[in-house]
Amino acid sequence: MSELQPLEGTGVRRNAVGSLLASLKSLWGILVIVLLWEFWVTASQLNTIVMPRPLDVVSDIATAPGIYFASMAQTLLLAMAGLTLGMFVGTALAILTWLSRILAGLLTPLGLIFASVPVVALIPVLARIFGYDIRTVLAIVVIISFFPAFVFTSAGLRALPLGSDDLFRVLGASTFRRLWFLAIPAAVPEWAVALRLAAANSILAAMVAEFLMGTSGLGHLFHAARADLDMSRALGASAIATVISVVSFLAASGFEKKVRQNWS
Amino acid sequence: MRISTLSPHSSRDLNAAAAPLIRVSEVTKQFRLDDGREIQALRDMSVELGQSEFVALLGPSGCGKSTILRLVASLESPTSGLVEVNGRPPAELAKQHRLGVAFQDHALLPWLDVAANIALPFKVAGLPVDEKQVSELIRLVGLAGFERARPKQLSGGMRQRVAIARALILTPDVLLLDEPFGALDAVTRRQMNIELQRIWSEQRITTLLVTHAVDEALFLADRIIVLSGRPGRVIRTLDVPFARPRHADIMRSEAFHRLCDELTDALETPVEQTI
Amino acid sequence: MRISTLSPHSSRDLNAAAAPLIRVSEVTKQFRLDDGREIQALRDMSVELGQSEFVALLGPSGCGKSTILRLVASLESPTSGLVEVNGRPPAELAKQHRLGVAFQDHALLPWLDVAANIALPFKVAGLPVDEKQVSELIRLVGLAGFERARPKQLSGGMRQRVAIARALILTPDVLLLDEPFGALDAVTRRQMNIELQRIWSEQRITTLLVTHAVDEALFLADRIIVLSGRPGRVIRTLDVPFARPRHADIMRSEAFHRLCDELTDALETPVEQTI
Amino acid sequence: QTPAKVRVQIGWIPNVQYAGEWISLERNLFAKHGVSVEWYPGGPNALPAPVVLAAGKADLGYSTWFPLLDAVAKGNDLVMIAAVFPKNPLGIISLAKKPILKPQDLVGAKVLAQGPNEKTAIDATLSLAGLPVQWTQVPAGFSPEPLLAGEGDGYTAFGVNQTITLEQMGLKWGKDFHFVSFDELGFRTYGAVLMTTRAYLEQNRPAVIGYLRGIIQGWQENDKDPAVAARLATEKFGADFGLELKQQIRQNELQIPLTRYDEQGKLRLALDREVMSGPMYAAARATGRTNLPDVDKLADFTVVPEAHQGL
Amino acid sequence: MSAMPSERMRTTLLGALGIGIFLCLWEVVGQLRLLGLSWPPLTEVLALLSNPARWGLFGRALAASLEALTVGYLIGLVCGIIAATLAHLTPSLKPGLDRTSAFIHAIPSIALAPLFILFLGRNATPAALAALSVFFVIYVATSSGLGSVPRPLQDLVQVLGGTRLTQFIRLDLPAALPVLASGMRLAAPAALIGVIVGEWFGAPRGLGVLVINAMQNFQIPLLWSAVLLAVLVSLTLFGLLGLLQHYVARRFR
Ligand SMILES: Nc1ncnc2c1ncn2[C@@H]1O[C@H](COP(=O)(O)OP(=O)(O)OP(=O)(O)O)[C@@H](O)[C@H]1O
Ligand SMILES: Nc1ncnc2c1ncn2[C@@H]1O[C@H](COP(=O)(O)OP(=O)(O)OP(=O)(O)O)[C@@H](O)[C@H]1O
Ligand SMILES: [Mg+2]
Ligand SMILES: [Mg+2]
Repeated sequence: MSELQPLEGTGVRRNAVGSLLASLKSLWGILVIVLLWEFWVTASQLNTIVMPRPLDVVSDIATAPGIYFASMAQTLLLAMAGLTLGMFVGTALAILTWLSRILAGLLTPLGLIFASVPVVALIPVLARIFGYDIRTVLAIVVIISFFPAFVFTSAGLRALPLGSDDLFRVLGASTFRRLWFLAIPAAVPEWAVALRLAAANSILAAMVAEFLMGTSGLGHLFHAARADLDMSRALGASAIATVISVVSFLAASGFEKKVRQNWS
Repeated sequence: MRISTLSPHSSRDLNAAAAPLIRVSEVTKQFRLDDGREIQALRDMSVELGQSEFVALLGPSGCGKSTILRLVASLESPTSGLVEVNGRPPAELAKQHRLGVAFQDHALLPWLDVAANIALPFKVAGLPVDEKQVSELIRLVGLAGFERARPKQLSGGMRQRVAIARALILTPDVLLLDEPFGALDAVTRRQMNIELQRIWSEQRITTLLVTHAVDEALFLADRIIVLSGRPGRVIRTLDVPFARPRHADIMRSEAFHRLCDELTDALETPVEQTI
Repeated sequence: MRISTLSPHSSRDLNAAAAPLIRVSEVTKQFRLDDGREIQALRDMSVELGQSEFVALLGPSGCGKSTILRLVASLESPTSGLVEVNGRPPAELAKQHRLGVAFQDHALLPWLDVAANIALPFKVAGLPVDEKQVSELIRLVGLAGFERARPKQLSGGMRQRVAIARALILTPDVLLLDEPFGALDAVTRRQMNIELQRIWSEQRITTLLVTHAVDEALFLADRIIVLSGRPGRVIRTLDVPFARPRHADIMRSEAFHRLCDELTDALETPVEQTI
Repeated sequence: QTPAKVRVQIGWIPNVQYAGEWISLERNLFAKHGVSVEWYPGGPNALPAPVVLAAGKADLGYSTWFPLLDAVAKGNDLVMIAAVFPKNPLGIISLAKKPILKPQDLVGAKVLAQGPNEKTAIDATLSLAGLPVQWTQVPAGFSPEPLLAGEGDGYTAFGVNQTITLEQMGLKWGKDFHFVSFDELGFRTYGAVLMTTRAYLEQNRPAVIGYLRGIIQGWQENDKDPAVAARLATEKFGADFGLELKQQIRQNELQIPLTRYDEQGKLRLALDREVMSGPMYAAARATGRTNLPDVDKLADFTVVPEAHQGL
Repeated sequence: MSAMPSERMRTTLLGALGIGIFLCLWEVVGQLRLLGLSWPPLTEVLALLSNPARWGLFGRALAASLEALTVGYLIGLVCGIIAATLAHLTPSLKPGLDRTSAFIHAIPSIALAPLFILFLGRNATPAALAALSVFFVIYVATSSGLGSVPRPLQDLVQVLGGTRLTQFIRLDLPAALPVLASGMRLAAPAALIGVIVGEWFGAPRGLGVLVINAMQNFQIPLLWSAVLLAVLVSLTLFGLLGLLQHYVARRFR
């Protein structure tokens, strides 16, 4: 890793080399992991039913882009819908508990219960309630996303700038206006952290849920491929999930960074 | 809304320019530190402000001036004693959006620009923002051109001026100012004093001003109250004799200088300073 | 460590009490607002401080005084021009723990109590904390009894005094003070002035003081620089003629009052105020 | 002489399905045949035995038969040596009002099926019977409720498991509900196939034989009292899996006939070349597996008889 | 904002009431079979849980899961803090570490678990997956906390000549503690999820093993008992870490 720094200095002159090195700067970790994988599979001569090489996975994706794309679209759509709904419910509940002492008393412990439930343990139960299909997958993603939204928004609604709470009290702000003009804006940075965590998790949660019960999507593709001992395809599905999860995480990170700049 | 009852038992009616609108009576305020020790910020403090009266508080650092303001703003409640505005708990005043406050630490919202920070009281009161008045006040505090700047892009004095503008924007019934001009240079401060004087003369807002500048207190106030060191108690009350409207020239007068010296002497009374 | 080279080309050598230790030369500083507009905080600003010199900066709010301090503290870099300390980039001074700074906004660590906030420079420099010196300084700024209090439990003036004590604790080579006494009442402020004077006389720390009080500047400084409104430029430089050590009595002298008036007039020069 | 250590990956959780192992372990029968057995639990999501074998983390393993075919097709030199269930217990449960008892009943039916394997089985059953592959898959889990609620006509299940759930709910087998296995529908497979790598078999044949002798005797003992192995599974070997004794006893009762190769119940565990190369290969082809190895390469038919001989 | 004792009491009472209502609803839904056989009455689940004959089973499962949880949590916590610190102190490494941690976290656990089973062993897998989840949450929380120091305070330490390390110890770390505490709280359920998924792929015992097998065998009360135990574990940790978070927020903000 350390040899990257001097290289970087000299590479700036040429644009292409420069941008390559710039991306190396952020991608070295992933590169190391992939190289270790390749090296390890080669060295220990593992059969593909145990572990294929990175290239096997890539070539499998290349040979059947249609299958991958259909599954990806399905999972992505579900994850996004669940994320939106979960963030909405979590934020709304956090706001409700902020608004009313009684609701706070009634709902906070329940929110905490839901927030602390190991959701995967609930999959069998939810599957019974919602059915063995995408509705349960959606429910899982909603619960997973609900969790950080509730926790972080609750904290953010109370992380007010110095003296601002006093200010709003002397301005005679109604609870609603205190919420709208103070607490909600103050909570935006923390909310962005929640989004960051939830965005990455939503894809993964959808994948686990599909794995256990779905009939479509990347999790199902993984499950079916594993049943056929087609590990290249199984890992291909995982790789796609990884990529979209990382991309949504990075997009949410960018959003958070922007928010933080404008909020302090 | 501005009915105030005259209490026949009040011993300070003579000092008050009108019936007491704000009454702080026999208030003691204690704070507890982390290590369990009690700090007595105020002891048996009584202050009254009549309708449309302008009172200035002078006193050494840490004597409880900000605490008095916070009591009147209902941000603290007294350990013992009574705080009333118009015979009612002070919180009601705030609820009716009739209170204007400039805090010692400005308390600007970091995510709003200058114009939005100043317009905030409108929004909080649920009123339409009077853009003309906002830009008029921005001009008045000398921040024209900085409407879109955010607090972290302002100098210390500029931030303070935003806080002053925000306190004035709703033409409140009661104005509480905590060293509002502390971060300003003498010239800007003088200008601000004159503007405040003008606004007060027009609107006759009942005002409680904490300041460290004796001349500022004399120029602006009807009555000046000097507090002792902690725990704060009233050690001197002065009715300012200058007629209104006051021109900046009075600051050069003999009487002004004499009163200045008198108050300065009062402030220099040896300080008790127990924790 | 305190070798300073005398530059033969400097046009201000005559003003400097000694060879320039701090050199701000031809500095322009621009900031960009969110809406893309440029603010020129300083234009072609040059200031020099000799070894052990005490210089005070006066100027209207928003003229760039804090910006100059931040440039010398290497917290900002100039848009154009040069800032040097001892002929070297100013960052080195900080690295060697030879800088004492009191910011306009105090910048106390909320999770540390008074004693720990004042002791912080020791810890940052990796030195053992001199407890005796810490409690000596706490006493000196009048906060005995508040060692264990946390910043939010202090009054505005008390916080400011903590910041002053912290700036002095390491007996730095260069002291940068940004309106250190702005939140203090006149009496406390006078006491602090006298203490600072005493400390300076003993240790002869090269000091740059931003203040709004003309009398404070005259009482403390060797040289006073008056800045114009934004963009800040030097409009007047005054070598203070009073011999040291100075007694508080000089503030009552005729000469003192005359210089006061002179500087006040200089400050009142009409202000350009472009953004 | 120290007993040879054999590492066995079982194909499911340690329940009564491995009755032979538990009895043999409990009564030290393996030790008598010169092996010491170390076993690893499987489970719903656990790695199939061929993968564990390929990774070298076990010596013997149980799985269903298609993963073995797939692993061999992918170049693993695995050999099949025995089949515990010559009759695969996987099948379809249906209710009395619309029973599914023959392939024809599947055409146009709505079947509650858990996963891809079950779907493949029904597709292949229909095509083996020369019927149109027309049926609707309704995703389902492990609860028979949707079947009872009429959400499907059939429900893919194990004849030794979900049937018991229905019995416990008070329904009568053959009256209220019916079960037909895929074997009976013409889709022949073995259940719980025992396999190893060819290299291991060549180098450690005595150990493999010893292990087989152990379970043969274990299974023979099991015939005498189904409760013994059930109790061993619930209280000892599968004690961490929350098994229910009553259910396990019933499962054992139901599975014992499936371990018999013929009505006399003699040739336990042995592989049948004719069945494999005939109906089972046909079934495999019907699932779309074309590149099938020679039967004699895939399976070693001599190991079980050799084990039996020494007993 | 000072919470009077009576007010705290009221909140506690309301909280208890909320939970009470929820439990009653559970019982009613179960009794009336509103959600079918899969939703048993609470009393049925409690009866199973309080059956001494089952205590051995639950005890061993609980112990196994708790051990994996503790080990995984601690490893993830330490690694997360170290990685975030490293990224914070050496800005040139930060982009790479950011991506790598996001990447590692983004690998679906269902793909990792089988590999871990093979190459780390069945017993280590639940802990390893828990460690991965915890690592990510802690990494994100710590790095965002370390970057949350107000500008004036940064300036202060800079002019005092603080090295990056002193700035880190004196400023970044205390300022990061509240966010880290939130992260630690958040990481507890995440860790438990890691443990449970890890146990699904062939672990010898644990709550996850009970959950998945009870699900497969339609042992509904057992399934719910295991889920309830998992929720209790999670809730207890969440509550305890909530106290820590509360303390840290008051002390360091
Ligand atoms: N929240 C608090 N907790 C503990 N003590 C407090 C608190 N607020 C104020 N105090 C103490 O009360 C006393 C009075 O404080 P106050 O802020 O009213 O002083 P002040 O007169 O405004 O001083 P200054 O002129 O320095 O602003 C001080 O000693 C201070 O330490
Ligand atoms: N970070 C920044 N971004 C944009 N503008 C800035 C920034 N910092 C300072 N300025 C601008 O630079 C000018 C000078 O600011 P500075 O803080 O130096 O003033 P000052 O002389 O210290 O004023 P005061 O006496 O009010 O503290 C101001 O107009 C301010 O708006
Ligand atoms: Mg105060
Ligand atoms: Mg300034």
